[in-house]
Amino acid sequence: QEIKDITLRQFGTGVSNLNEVGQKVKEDLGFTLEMTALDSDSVTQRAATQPDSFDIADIEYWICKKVWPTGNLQAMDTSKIKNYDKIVGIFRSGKLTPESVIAQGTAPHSVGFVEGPDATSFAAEETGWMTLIPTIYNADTLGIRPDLIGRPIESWAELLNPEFKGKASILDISSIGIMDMAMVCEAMGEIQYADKGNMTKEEIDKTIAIFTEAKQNGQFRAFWKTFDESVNLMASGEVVIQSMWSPAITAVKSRGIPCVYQPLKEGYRSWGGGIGLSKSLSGMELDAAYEYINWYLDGWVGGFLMRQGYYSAVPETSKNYMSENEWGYWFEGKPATGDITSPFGDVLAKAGDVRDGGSFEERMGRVACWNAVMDENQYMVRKWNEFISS
Amino acid sequence: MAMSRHVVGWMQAAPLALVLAGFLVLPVILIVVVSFWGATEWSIYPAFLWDNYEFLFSSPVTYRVFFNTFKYALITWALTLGIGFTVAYFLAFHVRGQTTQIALFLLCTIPFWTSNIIRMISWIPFLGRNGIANQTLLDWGLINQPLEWLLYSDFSVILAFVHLYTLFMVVPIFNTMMRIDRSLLEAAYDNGASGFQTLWHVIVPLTKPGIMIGTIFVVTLVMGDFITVRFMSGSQSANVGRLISNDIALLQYPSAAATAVVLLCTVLLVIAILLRFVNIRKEL
Amino acid sequence: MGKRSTSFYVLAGFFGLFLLFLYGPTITIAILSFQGPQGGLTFPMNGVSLHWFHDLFQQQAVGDIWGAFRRSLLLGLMVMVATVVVSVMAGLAFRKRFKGSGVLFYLAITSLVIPSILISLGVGLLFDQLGFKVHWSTSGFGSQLTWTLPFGLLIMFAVFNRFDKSYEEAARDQGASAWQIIWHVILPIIAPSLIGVALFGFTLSYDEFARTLLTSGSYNTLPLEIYGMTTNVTTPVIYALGTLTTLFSLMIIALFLLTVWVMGKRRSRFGSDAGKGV
Amino acid sequence: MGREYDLELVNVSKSYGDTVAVKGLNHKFHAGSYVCFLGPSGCGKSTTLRMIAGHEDVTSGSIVLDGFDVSDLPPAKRGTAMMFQSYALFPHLSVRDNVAFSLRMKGVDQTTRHKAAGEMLELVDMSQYADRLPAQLSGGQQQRVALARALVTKPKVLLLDEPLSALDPFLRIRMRAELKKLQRELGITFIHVTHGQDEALALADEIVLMNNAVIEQSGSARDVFNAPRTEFVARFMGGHNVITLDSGKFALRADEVGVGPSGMPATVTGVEYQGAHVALNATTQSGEDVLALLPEAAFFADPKNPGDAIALTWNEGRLHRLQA
Amino acid sequence: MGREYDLELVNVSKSYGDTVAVKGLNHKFHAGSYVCFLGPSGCGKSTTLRMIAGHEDVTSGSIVLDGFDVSDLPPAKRGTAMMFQSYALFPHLSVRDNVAFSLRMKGVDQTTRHKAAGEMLELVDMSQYADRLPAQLSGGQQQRVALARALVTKPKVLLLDEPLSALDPFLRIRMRAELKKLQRELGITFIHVTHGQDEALALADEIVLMNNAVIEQSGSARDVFNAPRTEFVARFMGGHNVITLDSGKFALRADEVGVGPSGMPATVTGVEYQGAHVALNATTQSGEDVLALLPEAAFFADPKNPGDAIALTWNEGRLHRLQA
Ligand SMILES: Nc1ncnc2c1ncn2[C@@H]1O[C@H](COP(=O)(O)OP(=O)(O)OP(=O)(O)O)[C@@H](O)[C@H]1O
Ligand SMILES: Nc1ncnc2c1ncn2[C@@H]1O[C@H](COP(=O)(O)OP(=O)(O)OP(=O)(O)O)[C@@H](O)[C@H]1O
Ligand SMILES: NCCCCNCCCN
Ligand SMILES: [Mg+2]
Ligand SMILES: [Mg+2]
Repeated sequence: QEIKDITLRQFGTGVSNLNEVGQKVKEDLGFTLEMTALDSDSVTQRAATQPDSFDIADIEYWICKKVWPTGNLQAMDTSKIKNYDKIVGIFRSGKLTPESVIAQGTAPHSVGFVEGPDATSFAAEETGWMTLIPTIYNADTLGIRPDLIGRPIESWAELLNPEFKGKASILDISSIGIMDMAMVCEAMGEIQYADKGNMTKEEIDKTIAIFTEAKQNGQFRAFWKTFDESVNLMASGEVVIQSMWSPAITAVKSRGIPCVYQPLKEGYRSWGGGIGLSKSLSGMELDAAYEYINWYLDGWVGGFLMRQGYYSAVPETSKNYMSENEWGYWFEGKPATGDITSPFGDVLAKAGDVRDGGSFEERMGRVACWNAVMDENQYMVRKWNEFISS
Repeated sequence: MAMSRHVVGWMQAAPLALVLAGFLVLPVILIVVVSFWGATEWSIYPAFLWDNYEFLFSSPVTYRVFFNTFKYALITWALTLGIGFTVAYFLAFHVRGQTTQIALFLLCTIPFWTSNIIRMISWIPFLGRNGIANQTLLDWGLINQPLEWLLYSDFSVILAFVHLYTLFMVVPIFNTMMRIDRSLLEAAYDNGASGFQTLWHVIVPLTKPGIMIGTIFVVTLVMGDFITVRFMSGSQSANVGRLISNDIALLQYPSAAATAVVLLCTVLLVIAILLRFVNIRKEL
Repeated sequence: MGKRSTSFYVLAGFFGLFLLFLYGPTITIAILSFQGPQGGLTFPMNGVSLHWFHDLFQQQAVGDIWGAFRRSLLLGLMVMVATVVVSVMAGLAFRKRFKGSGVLFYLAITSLVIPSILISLGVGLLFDQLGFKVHWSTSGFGSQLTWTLPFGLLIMFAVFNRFDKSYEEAARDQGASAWQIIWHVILPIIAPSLIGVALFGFTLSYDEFARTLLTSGSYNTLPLEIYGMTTNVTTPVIYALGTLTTLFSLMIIALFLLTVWVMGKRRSRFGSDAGKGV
Repeated sequence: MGREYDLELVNVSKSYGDTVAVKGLNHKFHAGSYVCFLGPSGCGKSTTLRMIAGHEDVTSGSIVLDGFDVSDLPPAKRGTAMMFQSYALFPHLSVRDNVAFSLRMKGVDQTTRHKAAGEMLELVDMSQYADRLPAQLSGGQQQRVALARALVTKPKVLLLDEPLSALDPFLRIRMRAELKKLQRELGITFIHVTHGQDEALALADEIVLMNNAVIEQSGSARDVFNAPRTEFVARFMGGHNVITLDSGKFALRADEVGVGPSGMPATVTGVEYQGAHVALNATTQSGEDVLALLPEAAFFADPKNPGDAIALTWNEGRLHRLQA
Repeated sequence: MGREYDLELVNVSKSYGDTVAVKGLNHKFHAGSYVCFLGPSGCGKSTTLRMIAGHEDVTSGSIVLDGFDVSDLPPAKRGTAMMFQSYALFPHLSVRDNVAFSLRMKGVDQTTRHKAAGEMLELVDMSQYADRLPAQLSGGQQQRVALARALVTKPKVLLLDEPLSALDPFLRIRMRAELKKLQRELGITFIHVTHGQDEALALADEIVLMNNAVIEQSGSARDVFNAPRTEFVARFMGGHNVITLDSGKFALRADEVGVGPSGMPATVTGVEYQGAHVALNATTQSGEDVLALLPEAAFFADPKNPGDAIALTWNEGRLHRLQA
């Protein structure tokens, strides 16, 4: 069997399952990477229930927490990862800088390692066996339409402000949405959580109750499940304030519609994604997969993703694939010195523009919580379902 | 005749029976079984639990959602019946010449051949806050605020249902009407019946089978839907189908199965009642 | 019957509005699919171009439209053939009462009215529990058949309700065996209806969403892909796709009508004395 | 019986696009008479009847009933009632409700209309079937109900389009006697469309024979049968031979043709037994077919077979000259 | 014509559940004869024919053709062929292919079967229509094709179920002459089901009159007409009166009844003109209906109207005693 005959099947959300990556893999590595893009729920579902349908899972860390115990994934030997040492601290020790406080929720490092190749439970610190190789991450906050709001927004609590009745939205992905809700409830002073990332049943009930009431009062225009839905809602003016992902805001802006990624005083809700390998992968395919991972961390993809507004797990290598202007704008929070364009050619910012939220450290340093899978997750999911259906 | 008609019958019906056994009966049995199972975050395990039903029947949301489901079914039924009957009536009794009749009928069916999802999303640019409808109304000065309820509301859900399913009413009603002996209408006319009297005393009673068949289609399609409600309400409303699909999305199969069992019983009950009024096999 | 009554004009007006309602959205997206390269998903139009049709044939950022199209086409053809064959056989079976025919009939009705998501869920679960892989060509195929077969069967009922049994007796009288009767008499006579069943089977499959949702496995069919696009695409390319799918459906209908028309023409070649008292 | 002429067609025409179904019909129908429209398929009989009933507009001309032009009135206002070929009974209504239908449409209350329906059913001897649905009746019974339904409106003219054609021959003969009897009793005009000449002969006070959208001949049954105006009439009425002699074409009744020792030489081509008579077909030397209706006894006294040479005889006085 | 008796029904019965459609039929059909089955609707004619054809199993009894019991053979193996009421021509096949169908089923090659079909079409005079589809033919043409298709199998017995009922009256008479001619030429047995007694009289060498699932009477057309065995036969054949005298019931031909100065007193109830004759209905004092078929000339010499008192006369020798 030759390398060019190898096909690896990867699936994930539309965020990173981009066909350009597959093309580039074919060019650089010679084998075929088939990409399937799904929404978050379908991703979880497939990772958990259809281990034969993929070779590489491009999933989020909180999904990993659900999926790893199924045994559908295999641990990866960090010694085979060339750039392992250059991966940012968040994914290894949990700390961006040695003095950082670890945020609440399912922090990536807490589900990033296992004791050995066959272990089913997570290890507390780096072990040399990784569950997911981190690829992409970001800090989320509320996105707003400044033109339609016309005043500063400073707190998560604004999401439930009756002023925005019928013009607010949150996302319908329970593990992420519940964290947004918690940020809002805490900011409103309604609930003090011991640990937002691991709520008690009472906390869940109370949180959901507050949002159910708001929903019934017509606070929300719509819920969204994917990146692009949030873009469409915002761009069409159906919604003026909603929890949103950074590149989605970029996408709205690229259409010439004002949209701000609004840093808030309570901090960000963060998320991280990585790629995991199917248990059934072995032999040449497994080798190819490692080759792919190494290539992934080598910078081209990092640059490609960073130029859309995400962060790369190995920023240093990505820098090689970005211009100084781009690196300054996207990573360092500096004013652009010329047009900033997306990898697809859309102009996202002009000279002098500064990225909302500032530099990498400013953003990732102010993470209040991570998307989470809590102990009472099943209960939370049911309540979430009720909320959506109410 | 060597083989009995029972054997021959089963040999000919075997493929159908096999498909239905494998893809209808077994799955439904499994759904019933699984509705008693337990679930973890990522998997399901055999058990015999009443939990799923308990949770279902103890949640006020369940009742609200079932109510919503019936509400959608009833309103959509009434509208599709009104529109479908009128359209079929026009085609069958007011359009002259079979060629024109068939041509106009085909014209009605063409949108049916387009993807449902695309037909559904086409409403969004039309109904949105800045959509054509609102723009037009604003331009005409009929309103000075965009109408919010045009999109992401019960209105838009029902609009989409009516748009998607009216044809399922038109077809069987038209079919039945075309089989009404025209001389009955002349006889009614001859007996002094006005157009409306003919409609009410002759056409409507004779069209009942078609109405029933159309009703069965529309009611089941609406009751089983989950995607239209999600799209058109912006996830703001729910029917039973969505309850199930949300559960499925969150890997809560036993809970989804329990809801599905209840939905199935409801739908079958409704259909069983409707079938008492019409002999489908004879009316085709 | 000479002059049109007022009610005719009222009803004609209603019918016109109904058509507008039916076609309005489709026309809206057809127009929007000609947006300029900078255009968005909503009005106003930002220029006029074929950009998005062109774009449709380029690789998209995510997904694989044409792969999905090929799969849907193939699946549609598979379902079409299966629907025709199985419905005809079952239709033949149901012409005589056999033990259990009532149960089977009501199963078919159940299959028609059962909410699609139950099939999706049930078949997904079944394959999972049996350790089979779901795939559009196996579980997806079977699930779609639960929807197309009852339709096919009902059409066959309608066909056989109108089928004159004396054709068969005549054939038997002429020495045709049971097979020869089916092959040389029944099938040719009901052929036009079979084309109808085939067309119906194909399009029901080609557009099926709910029953395929959880049963198609790794590869999307076109409706699933379109569904995916509605959540992953922010450009009018999806409208271009919608417009093209509509045109594709229309093409199939046109082809069908053309076939029927040509067949009719061919037959009338020799003139007719029908209805004349000779 | 009031006025002398009850119903009159004045230059009535009907076209469907290019087809002229009825061309300039003029006719007066004697009040209280039984009129049969007779003619080959497609000659315009039904169209004429339907124009009288008001189910078809006249393209030109007028229909005058009792001195009023009713051409533009709706069917129920004309004083006519129609009985349809396949009866057109409302399948969802009982016999009683079928008969009472027109009264219900007028808003007559239930007791009154049931009483009226009961009387009509009595008239047609169907009282005991009042609660049945039409599908539960035989053809003859259905016909009586249809009659009752038409008569309940007290029409001046009853229009019947091939009322007997759906019945078997046995019943047909019985029902035609009943129709005739009923018409006598009611004293109203019946206009009955048929394409059976025996039916027309048996029933009609007046026969209107149509051909090609026009009236070919009209008159009493006997006049039409005995004095056909044209070859078409002679042939269509049956029982006639058309014989070409040097002096023109003549009609000759088949029962006036005998087989004798001498006469016109001919060859037997067919023999049909008809009960009281035997129909003998023969071809003359000039190639004309001649039909002789011979009394059974006479024939079997000297039977002939196809191929036999015979001589045909007739009384010259019985030849009837044809105009076309 | 080989054996004396060609086709024999031996105690043939047929039941559908509780309904007995045919009860213990015994009959021998004379080879090469034209047989008509006659009887009221539902009496079992079609069932009998279909049992002979093999389209219906016999419940008990045997069907013997040429000495062989064919009761269990499939239709095509029996030496019979059937012509269906609505012809049942295969709508998707050309006239030629319809006629050649049975040969094709047997695997005969195309040239041979087209030749055979061509000959048959020649026989029924339809050669020029060989390429048409059945829908492009008129009723009469379709019938000939159906005949050709049935005859191409060279049957010993041709079975026809109401072959003429779909035709209009004009065409019916023409086609019945053609049927008779064809049967003469071919010399095979025709068994023809009808419920028109005129048709049976005109065609049949032998009439088999059924009633209530049994054969009521059979014999030559003339025998049945002139010597009805029972009241039912007399009434069903038509043209007869049934008169009750002290010595029993008698049949009397209607054309044997006259109106005279003295005789049985009666009241005229109806007058039907029938062309050459006038049918005069009268009721005797005992309430019996009597039909007198009077020659037209005689009637109109002294016309009667309903209500007139008359005296009916007949020749005592013409009374025919009935058995039931
Ligand atoms: N609705 C119509 N449209 C067009 N042509 C018609 C229509 N109705 C009748 N015709 C034509 O008008 C002519 C007369 O038809 P009509 O029905 O009056 O004949 P008919 O004498 O009643 O014949 P039949 O004995 O077959 O009933 C025919 O040529 C027929 O084809
Ligand atoms: N398939 C059947 N099932 C049940 N009963 C039947 C069936 N076919 C015929 N019969 C019954 O058998 C009896 C004889 O029917 P058959 O068709 O032989 O009558 P027929 O003499 O041909 O009448 P017609 O003149 O109306 O055609 C009738 O009572 C009929 O209802
Ligand atoms: N496009 C082919 C026919 C569409 C039928 N749609 C009905 C879908 C109901 N689920
Ligand atoms: Mg007519
Ligand atoms: Mg019969």
